[in-house]
Amino acid sequence: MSGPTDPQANNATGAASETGTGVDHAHVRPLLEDDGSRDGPAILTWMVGLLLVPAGVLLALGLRGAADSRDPRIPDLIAEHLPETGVSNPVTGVLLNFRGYDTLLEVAVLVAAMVAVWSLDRGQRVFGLPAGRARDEPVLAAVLRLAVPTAFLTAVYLTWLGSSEPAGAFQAGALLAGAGVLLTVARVMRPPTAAALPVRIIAAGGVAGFVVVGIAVLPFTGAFLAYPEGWAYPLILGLEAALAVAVAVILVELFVDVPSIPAPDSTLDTVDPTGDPLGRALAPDATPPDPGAP
Amino acid sequence: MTAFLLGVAIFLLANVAAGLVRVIRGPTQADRVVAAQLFGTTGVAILLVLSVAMDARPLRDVALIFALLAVVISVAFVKRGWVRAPGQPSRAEPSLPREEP
Amino acid sequence: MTEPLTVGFVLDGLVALLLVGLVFRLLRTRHLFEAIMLYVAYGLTLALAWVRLGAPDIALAEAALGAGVTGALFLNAWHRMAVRAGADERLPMESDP
Amino acid sequence: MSVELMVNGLTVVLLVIGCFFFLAGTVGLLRFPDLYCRLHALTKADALGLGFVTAGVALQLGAWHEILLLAALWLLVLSAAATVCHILASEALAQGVEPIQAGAGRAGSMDSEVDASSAEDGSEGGDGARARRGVSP
Repeated sequence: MSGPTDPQANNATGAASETGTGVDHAHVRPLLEDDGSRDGPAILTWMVGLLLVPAGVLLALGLRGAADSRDPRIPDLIAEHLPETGVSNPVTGVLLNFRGYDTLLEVAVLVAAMVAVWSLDRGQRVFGLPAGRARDEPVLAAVLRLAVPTAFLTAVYLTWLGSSEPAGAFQAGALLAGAGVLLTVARVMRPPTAAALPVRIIAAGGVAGFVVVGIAVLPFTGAFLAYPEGWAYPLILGLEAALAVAVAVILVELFVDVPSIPAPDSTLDTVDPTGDPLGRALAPDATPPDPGAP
Repeated sequence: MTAFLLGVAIFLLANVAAGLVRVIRGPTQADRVVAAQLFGTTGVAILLVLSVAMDARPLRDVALIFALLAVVISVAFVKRGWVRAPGQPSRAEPSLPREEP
Repeated sequence: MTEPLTVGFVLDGLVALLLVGLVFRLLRTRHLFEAIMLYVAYGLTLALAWVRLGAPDIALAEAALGAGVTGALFLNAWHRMAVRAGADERLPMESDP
Repeated sequence: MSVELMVNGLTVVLLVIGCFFFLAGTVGLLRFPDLYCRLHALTKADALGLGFVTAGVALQLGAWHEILLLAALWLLVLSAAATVCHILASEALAQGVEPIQAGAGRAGSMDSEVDASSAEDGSEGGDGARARRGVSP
């Protein structure tokens, strides 16, 4: 609808320099203004859309081919061996028994993501305020008292349900994480960062549990993650519980550990439109960009 | 009965699709959040109706998750996302009087 | 599943149309806040699509992640960008020891 | 046989009433002039509509623990909707979003925020007019 020489963007910049907010951010500002009238260049969207059509057709053809070439014995094989997995939900049976490696690596990826976000931490915390602020908002506090215990109960239920019906540890973990995010933004809870030892222990608990169980069953069955007969159900349930808690803690940490907001006049983290934003931000003695510079 | 229940689900989904116009048109951020909230409530209704129509009990678990988490976005928005974008009237200075073109 | 074929087909078609329409608007808009809200709506619609495909466990995960965690993460990032661009900072900050 | 027919009929009636309230909520969301009115339409009408839908669905289930779960679900949505309405409205008021008041000369304003910003930078008259056209076709 509007090109790069957007009169509104220029106008907003002028307004900002009048109010004295300082740094020129004309490239960010149009994205944040709240009139919803600016659309991206239409031609780009249409090009992307047109590119996606053949991709979709190819995908559909591929799926069709895959459906034709799929080994018809697999569903029967799973159904036949399902009693050995210790659970009656085939998805859980495949994920935690037949293909435990997959799940182990999935959780490892989540832990790696948490470490990556944590490494961006610059010592300032977004959610650093003391807890207890929700008392200022009795209505919000009341609904939290209702919703958060319900979410916790539902998460336990989903974890347990995963052995027999469609549900499981990841779903429960995501739900717990939602409750944790709610508590965090409502400032009831002051979540520790990933630097805290308990957080690290719990987050690693999912992977560690998998590895420990996998090695512990080695003497009995001779294979990594091959559960001994009769032990499959309790082992899977325990692993699921550890997974749920680990996923929840990791997801909340992803929310908590995002690099915090710089103070508006901070030289750290100031985007310099003319230079490399990253290099600028990391340089310890970077000078603030001159607002008057072109 | 099943056809009727599915018809109800179609009606509710069309309702949501119409409500999404508010997300696109705004004009304030809060209006967009309210429209997203509509999706939470109506989604619960759709899932409940579908759980009977498709005879699938797990859908009621999905509805429970919708209900529990519908509030997260709104609270996160009020507590976290609602910043005054540059150029918007501020708390201190009330919005300018409207001028008819 | 003993539902009449045509009514179910209309419902599935509506879900699919809604998904495509949401994605189209998501790609077209340059308004970030609108995009975040559309993404949340997209996650919920996708959960409905998984339900119709008979995968309620994936619908559970999609609803919990799309509606709860990812939307809040994006709002967080949006807040950060807005503050950087000079909007009012509403939350006082505190440095970690 | 007759009991089943009655239960089904009651379900149909409850679901139709629920659909009506959902429709009312959506119409309010689209047509009401400002944020406060829209919040009112959405959180009240939709919660009530969900109540009717829940009752209709509960009739079809019959097992008491399922009905208990549905009742808890509705109460949860009800309290969540009320809370969301409250915190959004109070925060909007604190942020200076002005409610439209009857007889204050703003009755025609469908998109007060757009109009306010258009008065500020003077370049949005076209978009504001387009939005208004969209509201009242």
